[in-house]
Amino acid sequence: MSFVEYSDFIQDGDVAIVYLSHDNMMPVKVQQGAQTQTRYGVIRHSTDLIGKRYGSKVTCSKGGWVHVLHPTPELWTVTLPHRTQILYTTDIATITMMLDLKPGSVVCESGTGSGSLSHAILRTIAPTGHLHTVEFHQKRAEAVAEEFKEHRVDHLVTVRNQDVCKDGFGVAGVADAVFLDIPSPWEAVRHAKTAMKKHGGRVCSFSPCIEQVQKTCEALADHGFEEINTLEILLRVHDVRTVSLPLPDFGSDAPSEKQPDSSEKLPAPKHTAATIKTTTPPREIPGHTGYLTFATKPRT
Amino acid sequence: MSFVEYSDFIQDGDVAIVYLSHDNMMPVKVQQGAQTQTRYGVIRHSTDLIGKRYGSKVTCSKGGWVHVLHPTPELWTVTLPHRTQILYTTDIATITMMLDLKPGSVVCESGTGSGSLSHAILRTIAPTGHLHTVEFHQKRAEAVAEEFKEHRVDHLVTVRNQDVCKDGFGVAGVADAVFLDIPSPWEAVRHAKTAMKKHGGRVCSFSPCIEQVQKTCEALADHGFEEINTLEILLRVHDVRTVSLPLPDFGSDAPSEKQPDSSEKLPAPKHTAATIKTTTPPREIPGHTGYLTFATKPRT
Amino acid sequence: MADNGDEEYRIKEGDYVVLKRGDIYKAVQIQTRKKVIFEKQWFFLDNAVGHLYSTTFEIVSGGTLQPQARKSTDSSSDAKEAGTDNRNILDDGKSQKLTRDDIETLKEQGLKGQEIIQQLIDNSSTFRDKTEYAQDKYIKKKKKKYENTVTILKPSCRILAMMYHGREPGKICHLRYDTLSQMLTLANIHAGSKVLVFETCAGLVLGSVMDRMGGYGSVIQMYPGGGPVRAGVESFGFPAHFHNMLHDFPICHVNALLAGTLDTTAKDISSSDSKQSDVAAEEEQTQPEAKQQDSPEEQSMETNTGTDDGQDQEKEEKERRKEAKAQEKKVKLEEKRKKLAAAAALLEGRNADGLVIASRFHPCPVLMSLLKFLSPSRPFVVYSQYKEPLIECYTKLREQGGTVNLRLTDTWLRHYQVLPNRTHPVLLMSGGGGYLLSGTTIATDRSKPPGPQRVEEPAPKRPKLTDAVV
Amino acid sequence: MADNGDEEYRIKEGDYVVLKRGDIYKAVQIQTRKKVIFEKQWFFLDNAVGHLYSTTFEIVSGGTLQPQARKSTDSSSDAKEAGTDNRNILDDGKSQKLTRDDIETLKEQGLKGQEIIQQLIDNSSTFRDKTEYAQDKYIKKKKKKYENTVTILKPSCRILAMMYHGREPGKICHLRYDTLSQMLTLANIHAGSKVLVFETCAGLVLGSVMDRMGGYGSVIQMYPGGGPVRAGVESFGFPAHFHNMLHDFPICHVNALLAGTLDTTAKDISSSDSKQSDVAAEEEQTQPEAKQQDSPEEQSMETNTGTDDGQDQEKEEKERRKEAKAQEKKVKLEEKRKKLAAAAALLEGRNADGLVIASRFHPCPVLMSLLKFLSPSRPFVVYSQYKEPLIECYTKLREQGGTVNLRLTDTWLRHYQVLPNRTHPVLLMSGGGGYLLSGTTIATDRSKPPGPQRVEEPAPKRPKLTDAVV
Repeated sequence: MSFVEYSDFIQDGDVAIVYLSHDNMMPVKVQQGAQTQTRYGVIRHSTDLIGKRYGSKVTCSKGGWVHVLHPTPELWTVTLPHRTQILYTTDIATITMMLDLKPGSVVCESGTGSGSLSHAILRTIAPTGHLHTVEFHQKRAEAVAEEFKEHRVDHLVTVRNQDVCKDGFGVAGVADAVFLDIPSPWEAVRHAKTAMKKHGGRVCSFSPCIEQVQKTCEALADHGFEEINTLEILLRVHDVRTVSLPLPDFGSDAPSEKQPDSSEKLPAPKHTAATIKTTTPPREIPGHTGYLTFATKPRT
Repeated sequence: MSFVEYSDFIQDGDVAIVYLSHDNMMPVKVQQGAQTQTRYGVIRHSTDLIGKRYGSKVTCSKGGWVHVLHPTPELWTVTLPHRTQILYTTDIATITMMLDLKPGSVVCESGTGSGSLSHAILRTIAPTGHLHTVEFHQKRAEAVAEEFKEHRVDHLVTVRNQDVCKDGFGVAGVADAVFLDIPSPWEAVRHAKTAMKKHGGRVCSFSPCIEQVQKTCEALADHGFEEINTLEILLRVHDVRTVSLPLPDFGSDAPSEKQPDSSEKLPAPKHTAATIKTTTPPREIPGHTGYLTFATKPRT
Repeated sequence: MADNGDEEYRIKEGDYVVLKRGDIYKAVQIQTRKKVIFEKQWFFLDNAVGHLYSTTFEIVSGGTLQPQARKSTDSSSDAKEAGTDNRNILDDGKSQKLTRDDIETLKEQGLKGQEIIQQLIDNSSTFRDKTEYAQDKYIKKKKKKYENTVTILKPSCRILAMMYHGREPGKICHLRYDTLSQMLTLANIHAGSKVLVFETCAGLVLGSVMDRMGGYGSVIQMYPGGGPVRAGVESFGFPAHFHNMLHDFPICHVNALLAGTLDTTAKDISSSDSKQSDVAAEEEQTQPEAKQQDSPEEQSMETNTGTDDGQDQEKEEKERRKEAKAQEKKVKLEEKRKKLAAAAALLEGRNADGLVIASRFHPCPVLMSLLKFLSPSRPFVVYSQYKEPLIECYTKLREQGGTVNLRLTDTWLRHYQVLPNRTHPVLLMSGGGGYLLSGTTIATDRSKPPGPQRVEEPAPKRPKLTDAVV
Repeated sequence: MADNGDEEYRIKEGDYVVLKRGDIYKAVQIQTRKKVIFEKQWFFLDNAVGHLYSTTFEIVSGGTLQPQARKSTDSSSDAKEAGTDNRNILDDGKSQKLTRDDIETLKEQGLKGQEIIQQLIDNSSTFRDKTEYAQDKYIKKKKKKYENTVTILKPSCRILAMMYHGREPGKICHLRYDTLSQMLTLANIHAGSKVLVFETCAGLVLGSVMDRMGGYGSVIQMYPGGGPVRAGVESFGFPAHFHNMLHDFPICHVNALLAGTLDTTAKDISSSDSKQSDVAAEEEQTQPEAKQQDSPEEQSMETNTGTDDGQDQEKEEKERRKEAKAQEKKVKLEEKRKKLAAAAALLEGRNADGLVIASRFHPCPVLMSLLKFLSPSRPFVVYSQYKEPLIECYTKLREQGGTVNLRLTDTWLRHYQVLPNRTHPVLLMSGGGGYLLSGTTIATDRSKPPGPQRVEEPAPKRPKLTDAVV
């Protein structure tokens, strides 16, 4: 197992995703002799996981069962330990395409946060690219570096614990793309430019507030970035449902001379409801994650 | 006919809406002896319109036919002569409810513009309410006053030609609700407050740009308005379509020993396409009209 | 507080009012010594009487209301200063310096909810570093726990629509307030017209239509099952004369009325809508099954049982009571009959000015039946929580003719937070507000059967090859 | 311009490039003396060779390209100063002071498009008073008429996806670029994996998958009808070795492959996919009918006709040519057979790592068939322009089991104008980007028939009484 390469079988030391249900999954570090508690009972790693095929059904001690899935950046995003607010797959997918990421891309990122985007970047730029990620907070930088090791992607990434606004990304002239998710992205724009290849590349800044976007767009323009474009993307989930719509009874069009007890003789209505397949949205949905501002650094 | 009262029959002097198709309607001033040219030919008012029932089919000179509809504020909105950008029904409906408008409400509005919202307000506050509408531009003020007369709602409205930011609404302590659609709404907030009833009421400002909203919210808070709430509403139209989805041919699972000419003996595929009813959105839709900021004026 | 001409703005005994805290609303009636439960707190509204509407009250000991000095209830949110990201937060569980005991002490010192929350914020070492989203969540949680104010509002269509949508969307078929606003506008609801309403939205839609008609004109509620549901109408607190414009008609007589076979002089004509109380009908309304349709039968069964034998005196007594009741019933039935006859008379002209449908029933048969009561050139609007049934309505209408301007729509509603340097769309939004089909009736040549119509609503301007046009 | 190490960034003869003007893109190949038509202007790309990618060129007389001095092409929009409303505008038709003749004179003076537009703006008495929306429309109209620059870009997945969506959405089943980006991510496309692609999107989806795999791993294009369609793949301008990872397999052999009855040694095995050129296949693809399915028969008919008699010499000549052709055909068929065998071998293991479907076909049978080729614990994603077919896929998958994490989604994409005091969402937006169904395969017990599954995906947290859960 690695986050950039599929395996067929679960091995000691892997990180696997235990799927309990659609909205209940958890990551598990597979260790000979270890156990994991779930609401369906205990999973014994040695007998229940190691050597089994990814995707297998595992019966827990209480008789309930789960599926053990191969980790992907997308499953990681919905199961990772939150040390900060994180980017979700809808934004990540857009960022990945709009930054022109592909195998071999060199990317700079700040802040690393909980590493949600980092894993998706690493998946896309492997096996020949590199990620330089800068995290202001020391504990978080250490935690994410440890995760990269466990996920066997540490050869593709350099974690730096510094203030990107003051100290930049620690590299110059190497990046094809830069991603900013920090409170004052406009302060890091010049560092983004420095980090990028002379030939040019793409930059993205994620900000929740429009004022941040305004300042960032101004800074990008001031530093000669082009094709500055701000967008927002929202996911809409459609829950598939079968619903039953009762049919109204408009009565008979015969004269109404029936006696009270005649009602018993009325034929039963033919249909009383129609069944349809439809979708419904969840009652509340995320209405905003952040604005994504993209720009192109021209040749300099 | 009046914009606040239905009639059954078309009369001389009415304004009727000629419906050619879903996206092709036109308002017509009905006049004994007059004619109206359409792409289906001429409509002769005396014979084709006057005395006919609203909703009737009228056959034009070229043999094509149209329907003649009773005017409503909503039909007026899609047929009126544009002297400015106008408010559309989706925003209008929201404004009407969020301003608590109903028969008897006294409303102040600025700018009047092309009168799209004004007609909808008048419909709702009739027969006992009043609209004070202020338009900066003289020609436009005159044109809209003329329309109000033609639409037989002039007894419900006072049009003032002045600068609302400098001169206010020309009334004090009378309004239940105030609506602003001007470039600098924050400059009119104090006038809105003056125009409103001592007891309080509701105010709405429509602005396309977020900076206008920010300044307006600040001004509203500064003037003691409460429950300040900004929202945006977008219409989505779903065009009903029947589409045909071809079914793929995965071939036979029998050993492929057939000779080239044996292909002629193959039975015809059972289905080649599935037909479904669905809806599609128009390719492009309005992505923004403006932000609506609502607030409550408390008792003062 | 002692102003002249304020009478209509003062809270009176018996008034229908709306309680508000934050975004939470609840409609209640002002009744003496009546305990009210709102947001898990109970109190009495007695003290509110005589105060102006929109007054905010503090709930003090014994559930008494005490008017608050004017000025903003959300200062705690004004005091916020968000960290924009939470890069400096470590979850060590030690961020709150106040202990449970500290808080109890604050309470004993008489600190009010809002002050306690501010104390909690001030004593949280991480609050300022939290992202705004996290801050909001924190304040909301604490507010729920410690705040104890309530504002009393005069009800309005806006407030009640927001209340139902927030509290009990299931009761109003998930009709969102902005969708309701579209309906009232698209149906051109206004004073002096004659409007048909078919709804199973607790009376909210009916009440909103009445509100927009201001007591002028007539509204005919077409109702399914045992009786018209109008709990929501009461909450509007309409003046008495508004009820003069309200009529009702049971849909089980619609076919007979359309066929011209409805005899409103028949004795048992209203048997299908007697007895069952609104409350019972409303309770059933939250059930997905179409049980209501059966209830008339069940009831007549009930009234035919019992009364076999017993002790003599009791029997006589019973007999007398029974007769009185029967008499009473007769009078009531006669009233019902008259009402029905009046409603039938309103409908018979088939000249209604508007039609509004919003129900848990399949909208297609409802629309096809009730459209027949409209004059030509009049708007109608149908709400459904789901798109598919409206596609069916659209298709049927296009086949049948008699309408133009058909449009299937929904709206997308977004609220904004507008604050210096913190402006953005609200982080949670409603998933959907339901769908509307609207259109306008036209005159049909009733002598001829409705033939295939000219396709008047053209294909999209650039038709795509893969889209077969209807 | 004369830098070292720049070679890979220079435009070369034969390169696939993308022309850009404003939001308009067009993919072309650099060919000597080849006339290119873009936005109703024609020119030659010869002069672009040797220049750096992203250079903007002016189109001068004779359709020659002349590199422009660096610096912003949209200064005219910077110079804007919107009136926010157009309250001072009167439509008197006299607002433009420049006459047609004036403009011709300007052109003769050698003014470039952008300068002419600025002149037009400066001479419009109403421009400054127009609302921004009206200003934008004005500038766009004038730009289209007078501007004559073109930027030459290196293609990327992003650019091509935006190009197809803007220019020819019908060719890519209206797949919006952000939807494509979701597909690539949800399917976990990355270097080194084995991915199945079924698409009728002109090769855009296939090319995007290849782009994300960087030449590592294998992509098997499952294709319907006469031959795989890949016009869009060429536009990516991949290095030659990328094509080594690309395999294709005609879906008409899928059932046989699954049944284990496909004999890849059979002579005529590839008859169904020979001859028909990609171009022809692509042309058919824009037709809604499923004609392609018939083409194999039609073709074998053709090859059996003719060759009856004729003049002797000619006959011989013909015979020889025919034989040569037959020989050629044989070789080609043998190649095809080998390719097919290779693709079949890749599929037979049923251990693919990902599945991406985006076609005009009904997705349900496609998905149900092709899912069988995936390993357990692998993602799949299906695109459809319509929601209904994906509801059907969802329902089938839930009945059948073998997948988890099913989600039916779409995305809502909004662009913003960010300018001082004029920030707002762009006034026009895309109506819809299509729908996606995504999920993950799980291991199924193949010995037992797939029985009814435990309902694993729970109902919404607060189930509504009116919603019967599937």
